[in-house]
Amino acid sequence: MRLLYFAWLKTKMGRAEEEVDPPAEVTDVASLLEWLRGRGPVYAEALSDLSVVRVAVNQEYARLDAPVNKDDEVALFPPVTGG
Amino acid sequence: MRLLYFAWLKTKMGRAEEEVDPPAEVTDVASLLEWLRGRGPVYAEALSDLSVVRVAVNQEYARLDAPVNKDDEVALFPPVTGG
Amino acid sequence: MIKVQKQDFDVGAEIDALRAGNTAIGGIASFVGTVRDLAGDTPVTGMTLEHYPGMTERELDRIEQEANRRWPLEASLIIHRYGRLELGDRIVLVVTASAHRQAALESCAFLIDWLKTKAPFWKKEETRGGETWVDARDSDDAAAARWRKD
Amino acid sequence: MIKVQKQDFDVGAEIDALRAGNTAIGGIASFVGTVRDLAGDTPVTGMTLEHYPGMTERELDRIEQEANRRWPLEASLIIHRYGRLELGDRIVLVVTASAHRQAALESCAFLIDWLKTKAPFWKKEETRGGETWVDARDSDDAAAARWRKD
Repeated sequence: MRLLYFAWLKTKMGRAEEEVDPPAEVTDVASLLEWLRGRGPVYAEALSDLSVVRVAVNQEYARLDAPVNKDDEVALFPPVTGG
Repeated sequence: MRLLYFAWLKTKMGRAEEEVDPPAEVTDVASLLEWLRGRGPVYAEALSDLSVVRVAVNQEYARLDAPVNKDDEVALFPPVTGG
Repeated sequence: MIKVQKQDFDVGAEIDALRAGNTAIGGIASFVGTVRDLAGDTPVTGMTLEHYPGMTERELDRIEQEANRRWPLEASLIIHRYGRLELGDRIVLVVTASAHRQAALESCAFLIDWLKTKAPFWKKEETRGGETWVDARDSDDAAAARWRKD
Repeated sequence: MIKVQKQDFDVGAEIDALRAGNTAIGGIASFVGTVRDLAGDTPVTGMTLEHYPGMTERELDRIEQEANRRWPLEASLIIHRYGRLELGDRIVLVVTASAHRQAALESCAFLIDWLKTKAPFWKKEETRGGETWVDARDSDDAAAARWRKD
């Protein structure tokens, strides 16, 4: 699974992307985020307030119950501020 | 008093402007229009439906009760259609 | 700024001139009206715009001042042409610039709606049947009425 | 049409290209967003726009399609820049063209409001205190919510 980070999430994570291999329990966005937060203090802090984190799965906005699997591109980013 | 006509009022009147010298009873827009309608069939016909005639006195929109006097520029025209 | 002119205008150049050097501007809204090929169901091949020189400028000035009273604008511009126009020709340009986009968007819509029912211009359309003066439309009055304040 | 690009754009040329030869168009509305010198009370000296290549184009496409479903448009265009921008630089252009002005004006406002809460762009502003990622604004959510259909 390919993870992408944008804006301050990229800054906090210290990287723009990474490949991860989540365990079988990770089946949707919610369980993916939970698993990521358990990976260490940097993840836990960056993902501490989910109200300011948006998720896209394969370049489409996704809710917490959206399914994810190992071939997906999952992006985490703050609310958008373009225009 | 200088009268100006625009759009189909100009066409119907057969002229773009004229100088008139109304009698003393003509004191406001309403009495001016009444006097004009009495000047002949062309005026009577052009001014038969006042719902489609707008009046400006000295280049400002004027109501029927607005005063007019002999030095004024009075314009008669249909509702505007620019833009 | 208002301009009443026979000649065409360059939308990009007008916008650039209007905002020149003003970095307080965050949004610029504009509207361009053009001569279209249909009036209702009737094919149109061109038109002539008549206006009332003097009163036109006064009314456009007044309309622009009203927009500046209602919204915090950094700059505004109305250009309206008169004379003979071909299909596709530009007729009118309204530009408004503000720190914030809502002020720019709303005041631009206000200006074109308001102008359509106030500024002394009259369109004469050329159709197969000859030339006809365009009737004022109720929908234009309704659009302008949205902005009325009692 | 949508374009996501680093380079600047020419508003007049883009509008001309969009309406080229289409005499069914009677009104063209546009909005240009520019880099302003203040973020609230904080002086800003420039900014960088980050985006999510691929998803950006998909979202802009979707937004444009939605506008075309809601209004009878003859043409529409969204250009959004990314990368480093100076004060006064153009950021975004939205253009909509229709037979009737209300469709053009409303869809233009819709596109910029909707884009601001959907398209994956993020602004990092340069201030005296350093670079800061801009927070999303409630007023933008409110502006977009006006257009929501249930």
